[in-house]
Amino acid sequence: MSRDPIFRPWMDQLLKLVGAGAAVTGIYVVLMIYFGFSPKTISAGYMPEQPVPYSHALHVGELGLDCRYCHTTVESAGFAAIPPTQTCMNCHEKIEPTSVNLEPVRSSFRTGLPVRWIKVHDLPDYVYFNHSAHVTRGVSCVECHGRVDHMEEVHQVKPLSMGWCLECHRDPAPHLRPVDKVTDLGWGMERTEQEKIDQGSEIMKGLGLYDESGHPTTRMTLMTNCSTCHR
Amino acid sequence: MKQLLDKLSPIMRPELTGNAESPEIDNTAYLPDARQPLVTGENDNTTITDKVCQIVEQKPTVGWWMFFLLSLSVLGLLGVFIPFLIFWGVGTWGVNNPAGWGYAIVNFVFWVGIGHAGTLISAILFLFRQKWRTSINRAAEAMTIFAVICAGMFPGIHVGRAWFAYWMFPIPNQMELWPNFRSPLLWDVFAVGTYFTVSLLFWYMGMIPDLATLRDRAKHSVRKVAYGLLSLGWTGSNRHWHVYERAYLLLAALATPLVLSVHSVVSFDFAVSQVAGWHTTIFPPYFVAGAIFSGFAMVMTLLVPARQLFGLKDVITLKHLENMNKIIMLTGMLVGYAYAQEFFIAWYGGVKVEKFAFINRAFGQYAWAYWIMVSCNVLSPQIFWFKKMRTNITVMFIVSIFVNIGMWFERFVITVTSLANDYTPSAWDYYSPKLADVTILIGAFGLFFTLFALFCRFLPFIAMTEVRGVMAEKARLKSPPPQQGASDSASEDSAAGS
Amino acid sequence: MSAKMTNSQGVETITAEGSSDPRPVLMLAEFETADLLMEAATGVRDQGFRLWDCHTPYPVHGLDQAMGIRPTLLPWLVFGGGATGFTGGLLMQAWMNAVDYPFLISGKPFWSIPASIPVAFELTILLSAFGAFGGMLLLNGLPRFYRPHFRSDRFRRATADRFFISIDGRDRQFDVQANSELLTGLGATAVEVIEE
Amino acid sequence: MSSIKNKTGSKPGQALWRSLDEYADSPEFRTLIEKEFPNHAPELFHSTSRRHFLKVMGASVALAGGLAGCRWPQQQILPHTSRPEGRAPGVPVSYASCWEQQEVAEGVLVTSYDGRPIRVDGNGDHPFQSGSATSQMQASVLGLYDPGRSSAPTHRDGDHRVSGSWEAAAEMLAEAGKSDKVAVLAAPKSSLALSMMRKRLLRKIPNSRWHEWAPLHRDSERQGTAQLFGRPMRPVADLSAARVLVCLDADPLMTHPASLAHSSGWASLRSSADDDEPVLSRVWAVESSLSVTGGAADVRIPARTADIAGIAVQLAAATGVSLPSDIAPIVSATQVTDEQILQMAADLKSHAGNCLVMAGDRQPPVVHALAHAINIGLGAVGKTLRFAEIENAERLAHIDDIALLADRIRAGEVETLLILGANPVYDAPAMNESWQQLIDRVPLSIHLGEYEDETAEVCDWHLNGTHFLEEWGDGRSWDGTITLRQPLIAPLYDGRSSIETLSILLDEKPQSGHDLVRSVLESRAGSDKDASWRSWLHDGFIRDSANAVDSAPAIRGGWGAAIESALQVPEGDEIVFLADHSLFDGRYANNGWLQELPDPVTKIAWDNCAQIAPSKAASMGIKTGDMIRLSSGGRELEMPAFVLPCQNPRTIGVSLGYGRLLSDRAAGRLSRKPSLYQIADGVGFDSYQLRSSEAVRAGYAPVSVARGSGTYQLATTQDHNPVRPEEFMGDLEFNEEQRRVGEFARVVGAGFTPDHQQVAESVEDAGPHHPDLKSLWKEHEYKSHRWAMSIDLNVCTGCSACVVACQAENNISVVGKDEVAYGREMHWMRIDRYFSGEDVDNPEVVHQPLTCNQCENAPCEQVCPVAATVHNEEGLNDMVYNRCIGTRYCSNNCPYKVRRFNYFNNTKSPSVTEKMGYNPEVTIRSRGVMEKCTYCVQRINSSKIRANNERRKLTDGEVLPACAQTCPTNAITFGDLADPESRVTATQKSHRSYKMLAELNVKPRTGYMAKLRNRPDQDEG
Repeated sequence: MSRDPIFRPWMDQLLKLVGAGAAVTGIYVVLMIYFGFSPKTISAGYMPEQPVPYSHALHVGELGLDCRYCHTTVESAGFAAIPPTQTCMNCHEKIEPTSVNLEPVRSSFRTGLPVRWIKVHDLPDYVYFNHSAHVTRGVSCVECHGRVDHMEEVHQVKPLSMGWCLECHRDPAPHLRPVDKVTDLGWGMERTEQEKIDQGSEIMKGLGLYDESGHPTTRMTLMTNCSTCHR
Repeated sequence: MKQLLDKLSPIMRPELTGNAESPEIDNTAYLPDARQPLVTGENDNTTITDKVCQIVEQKPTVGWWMFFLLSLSVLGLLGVFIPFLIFWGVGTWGVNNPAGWGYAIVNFVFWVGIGHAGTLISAILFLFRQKWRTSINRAAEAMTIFAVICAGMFPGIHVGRAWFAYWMFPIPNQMELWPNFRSPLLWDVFAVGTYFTVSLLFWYMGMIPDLATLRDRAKHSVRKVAYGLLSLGWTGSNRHWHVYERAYLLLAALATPLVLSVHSVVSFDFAVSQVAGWHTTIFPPYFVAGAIFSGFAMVMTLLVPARQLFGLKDVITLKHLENMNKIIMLTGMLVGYAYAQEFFIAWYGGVKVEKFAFINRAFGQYAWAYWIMVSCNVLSPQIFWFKKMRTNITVMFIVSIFVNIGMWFERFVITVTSLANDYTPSAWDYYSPKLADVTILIGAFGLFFTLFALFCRFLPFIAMTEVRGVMAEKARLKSPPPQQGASDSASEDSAAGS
Repeated sequence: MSAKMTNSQGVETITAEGSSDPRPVLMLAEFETADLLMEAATGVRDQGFRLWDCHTPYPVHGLDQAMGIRPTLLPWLVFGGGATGFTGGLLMQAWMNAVDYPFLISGKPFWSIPASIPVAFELTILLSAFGAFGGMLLLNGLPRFYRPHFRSDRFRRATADRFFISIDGRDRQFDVQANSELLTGLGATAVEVIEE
Repeated sequence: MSSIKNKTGSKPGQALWRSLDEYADSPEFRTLIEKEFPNHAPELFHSTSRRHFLKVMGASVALAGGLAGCRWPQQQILPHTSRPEGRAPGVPVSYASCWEQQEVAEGVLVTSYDGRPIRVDGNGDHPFQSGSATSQMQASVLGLYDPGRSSAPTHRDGDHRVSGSWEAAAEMLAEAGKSDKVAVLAAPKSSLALSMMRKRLLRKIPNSRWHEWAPLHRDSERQGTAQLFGRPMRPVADLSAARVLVCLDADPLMTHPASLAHSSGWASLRSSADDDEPVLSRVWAVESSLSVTGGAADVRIPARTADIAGIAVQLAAATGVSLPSDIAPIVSATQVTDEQILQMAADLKSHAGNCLVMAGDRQPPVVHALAHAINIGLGAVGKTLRFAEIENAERLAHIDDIALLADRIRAGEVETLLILGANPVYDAPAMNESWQQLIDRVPLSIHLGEYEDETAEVCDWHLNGTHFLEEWGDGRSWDGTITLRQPLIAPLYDGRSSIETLSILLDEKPQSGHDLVRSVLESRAGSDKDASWRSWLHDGFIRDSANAVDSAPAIRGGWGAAIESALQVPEGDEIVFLADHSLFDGRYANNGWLQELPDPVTKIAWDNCAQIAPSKAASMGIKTGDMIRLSSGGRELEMPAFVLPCQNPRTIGVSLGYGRLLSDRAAGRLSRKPSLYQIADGVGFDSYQLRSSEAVRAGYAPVSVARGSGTYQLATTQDHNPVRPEEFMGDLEFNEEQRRVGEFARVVGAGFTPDHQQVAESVEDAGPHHPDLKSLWKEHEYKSHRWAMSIDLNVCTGCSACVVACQAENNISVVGKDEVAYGREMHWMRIDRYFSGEDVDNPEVVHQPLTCNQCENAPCEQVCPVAATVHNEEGLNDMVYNRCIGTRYCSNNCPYKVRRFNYFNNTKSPSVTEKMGYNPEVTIRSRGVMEKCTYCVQRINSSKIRANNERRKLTDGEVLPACAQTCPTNAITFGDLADPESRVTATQKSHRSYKMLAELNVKPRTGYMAKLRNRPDQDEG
């Protein structure tokens, strides 16, 4: 006696294909989540539109203003203060006094209402980053903010993710430079990795993060302790 | 009980062909020169296959629907209260400071415990060549899976921020943080996860040939396809059987230490901590014994009605039930010994705080729970000393219920009493559950029974293949062999036993 | 629907519809009991067939010897899985907790074997189990949903209460005439040929 | 937000404008703790930029675009238009100001963060006090941001209240100023500016009169000194010299207005028990209800408040004070034995000069007279006590003053009643008719206050007042030092201070508070007025401005005349009305921190209760939580009983300040603020209803106690079940507790000159005996700082200032009565209060502050599956909120049970103002997260960063946790064990030092120093 088999030969092939397809999709989805949600994708490149099209490229890059001219508190305080309107007007009362772009600034100066800047480098609230603690140790602005002196509009370059912070907190040496060069964003670009490390190691010793023989000290381990950034 | 079931049977049971209405046959008597059959009545491959398959093939009966819908509605409680819990926070539970753990953990341990009998019956009894397992292992394994599902639910919802529970898995992430492998909770994640996966494989693999049977009997095309897919194109080829049996043996060999490890690890949640009353080296064996104890009790609770309702009296025979009762009594006494031992050590160890912890258990603010536990777990199984009792359906059913209750309270006593009065008296408090605790406790049973109902309905309730194997021997053993031959034949038959 | 005809020896031939030149791909012989099958299997083996098989509703004890099946290498797969699990487990923990981001926890050492045993153990079991299950599928070539056997209605009972011997059409000694005689001789109650 | 902008007004608001707005943005941002980041992956390719990524996975542009779009809410930065000198964003600044209670000002240092005051601490430079603060001072900052404060003037319109504007109010006031027959009912203030305004008012308006009323005052002290010296004087005590201190119903360490000075003085002497020539003081407390001083006392003698006069007489006689001959001292009624009194007297005499007797403000004037007679007789004056002159000596006693006002109202002599901060409808005894009726009789009644309270309800006008952090002002500290008050923030609700309001009433051109204060102090300025004004503001006080002291006040003859009457006391039970340790007289009722603060004595939060002695309760079959009916002089009140060991069996103690009714209850009254902000509403029981004028005069009232109906749930943070041991625990638990208390809070009996060796031994013996603690592995060695704390039980009074300080510093949320009752209070620091001893009516009390011990082998860490709590290299037990998933396992495994879990989202929707109060240095915890004491790691870190920036080492004492900073008795020492010179190293080496639960080998960093109790039987020889 005969019967109909439930499945035909070709179905086996089909099922194999379906299986393979499912596997591929699975991998694809995983990769998407893996990279799609990475801070490198979500955060890096964030460039909100500011009320005033202030160009760092012009002021810092070309006119050569020092970062600290505006961000005065960066060496003394946790926040690198956004300059008060006064600071802008110091020059712009004379320079470009009629520019349309500068209207928000002038009106702020008239009314006393602040300019509403949009925060670009925006860390989560449970992270306590202190500018002075980094700048006075020889971590340059460029390490986190990139070549702001080349930016027409400021945007986020680094992911500012925890993993990214740890990179440096685990091995600061290559990221350090003499304190007086901190705001010189272009400084030492030509150095080789090895030079960076050597130079950094010296600074590390100065900071007591390395002992004389160049081995990390306890203060170094402290830098990866939770309470260093989270309270 | 029995009478009640008999009355119910007509509506509950599908119209079975063959000798479904078989009477209760006592195959528990000891025969000096032969072995009691493991399958009673006039059964052969054909009838067995029919009996088992009909459960699945018949239209669902009123009884099944009643049972299923009831379980489903109870399951609804979970549907309501878990979102409620996630939305408002674990404060909707009764947990507080100092009792940071309450029903959730109690239920977790309880269900994991239940989940032990299945794999134990399948794996350990398999390795020990206990052929009487064949009739009950399928249902027991199913029970395991469902129990572990219930258990697995709790750690997930008991944490304060369930949406971050995945941090317990070592997944690469932007924080470059990893879980803390020193934490018993993490061991739990791996142990229970592994246990669930392996039990699932073990269960499914055992079912493949039976699914093939269902496939070949299937009339309805959907069923044809479904069972066709599930049975992976099994043809009963002996070359396949050869690999299959080896694989099954190895899985059993792996599952056995696994079973023991899982509840040991669960017990570490308590033993590794330093709360007086938790910090005890006796916990791993004690918990394992308890788990087997409660597991068998739950199997009993499920099988006694099932064999009646599905007309499987002569497959799941009195002998099976009696054996299980023996194990329940044994493990019950093991647990009792552990209780006693805890007190002895507390006294002998001379740590005042621990001494207090145990005296407080028995006579403190939670004494009531303690004595419920003792009477259910230690006293009630003692009745099985009498053969009359351990072969009495009603009695064994009631006892099994008692044991379930008792074992839930064991976990309650361990978890709550130790926390509520620990080191600093100023923090002492009384833990009492809130509505959400109770509803989720009940809801978990809803989940369990719903799954079990579906299992009875759609999957082979008995491992037919294995029963056939057992009967093959029965056929061969028709003529009583020489005395010592019994044991030989036992050993040599064994391979076919699965 | 497939066509069906019976030849002189009472050997049924089942032909798949739509096959241009139907060739026999499989011969099925049905036996009443396991014992009959066992003898028949020995017979077939002695004839020196290669591509043949027995089909039983439950693993029949001793049939392997009767068919002369060589032991499987499954255990090695399982062992491989286990070994991977154990070493992988230990290494993972060591790397994550002691190398990549060491935390000072309860004043305990960053790395100690005892704390790592449970996880390593569970992973051992897990991967061994995968080895066992996956190996079984692999070695048995499962899942494979279509087989010529399923064209035979008799063969339904192979998973319930009947015993079959199947000879593959590609076997060197395959010959409808001779083989069917052989099998009936060995006590087959019925012989079928599947054509495609 | 905009609402705030309007409220803060334009001009003065400018400076804080920015901070307000920026801050208002951040809380949404804070809630992201809950959202956090999605699970990011570590980079796979280096330099993966968004563009690069899109290249890599071309197919997913859309998706990636979508992802890139999903970003947490944007945050704005609003810089100043021109930044004030020396103000850097995010850098806290401190300003000196003053806080006042009971007519006594305390200098405070207020920490302001971007223009928002967030902390109030003591002003260490102030001549009369240390840098510490009371719980009420600490909590005052929350009062500033209380959204329940009244936010605009309102006036009655028919039977409605409509909210008006200050413009309208100003017109009304100006009108009122023109009428004569003005009466002012003011809460007494020590402010010079206010008294100047008073004088101006009385001068300008002929028939006007100035009345003062405070429910809790020190009139009997004024009268007592008046009896003795002919004029009221203020006794300024110096406890640092009082080797024997006898408190007759006095509570110098807590409810006394100079408690801070007293505490530090008492503690400094107490600590000299550790010197090379050890000296241990002894405190005798004779009191009816357990006070904080009583708890700290070496000998505590329960007695009826009424009987203490008799005891005082006996004591005076025994110490050789010449009394009118016809007085036969009678103390038969008291259960105080003559021996005890003679012992006291002997002690006093043997320490003549270094002793002090203090009388409480509940005692009749004559007791004060007697006390000071004793002091003078024993030569205490000049050593432990000095008598200072005080202003407006002619002032009537409050109760007479307010009675007079009532009469004048009835006589129709008051057309305009201006109430400045007083709340008679709630807290004044009725004068034949209720104060509601009395005020209704007045044609125009005006109320100025921070809250639209019971009195505001019935007044024609309510004017919203200022919080002390919003106003200019001044005050005099207990010794009279002039202390200045400057605003830290522009009035949030545009309120006006009392002096400004009066100026509106009196002047054509109203003056600002600044000008008024400055004008009244001008006379004291040196040549350069601006310079001295600036220096005063900087210091917060004016040097050498204390009141004159009469070194040898002459005792007036016949002062003892009143003794006879004082001894005529009724028999039977009495009720005494206590200043609440948190709410004082009820003024802080709407302050969540103080409401939730467990009472130092009863450990009850969110309620007051009738304290009743165990024996009394037992005889009546009353349990804690049972309602009892108290009837006194025809007044009745049902309250929950609280069985309190140490309570005198024939005294019922009831604290005042509860049962407030602030929410909109008047029919059709306009509601501007949801009454959910009126947290005080209906909390506890209004015990003022029982307090008659006689009670106010006598300090107690006869009462009859009966069983009430039903029971009541009291929320306690300790002994979560009823307190009386036999009730809440079987003997089993009770004995166990007693056993452990001995180990946890070790108490050593010692004499006046304790023997270090002997003390060390008994401290050792008190601990559990355990095998020496070994480690199975090489333990981690800490090469950096090793932060540690030690807590000296010998000086801890349990005042709970540290608890509130911690709450303020660490943004600890308030959870409310129900959750507290459920055992879910969030305080990181708790103070365990233990009773020990046989006599359940008068056991000994010991307080043990308990917070995270920062164990080196912290049991909490190993059990956390996600490493959310780990150790750092300085030995701190870090708690990482944003990593916590809330398994609560750590809390289970903590033997001290000091971890706190957010069972609900306690910070879900804080009002805009509440958000301003948060400390931005500490993360706000979300729901489902564990939290605990961190040794104020934020302070440690900022100090370290500061030091490192300056390339220098941290100095000892530079880092101070909030609790240590505020402790009035300096019981808490904090520092670095790695520094052999640090104070904490010394204290942990001390012979009194021990570790709690050390037997578990958890190696706690926090150490305790055993309490020494100078019991009479310990006297050597």
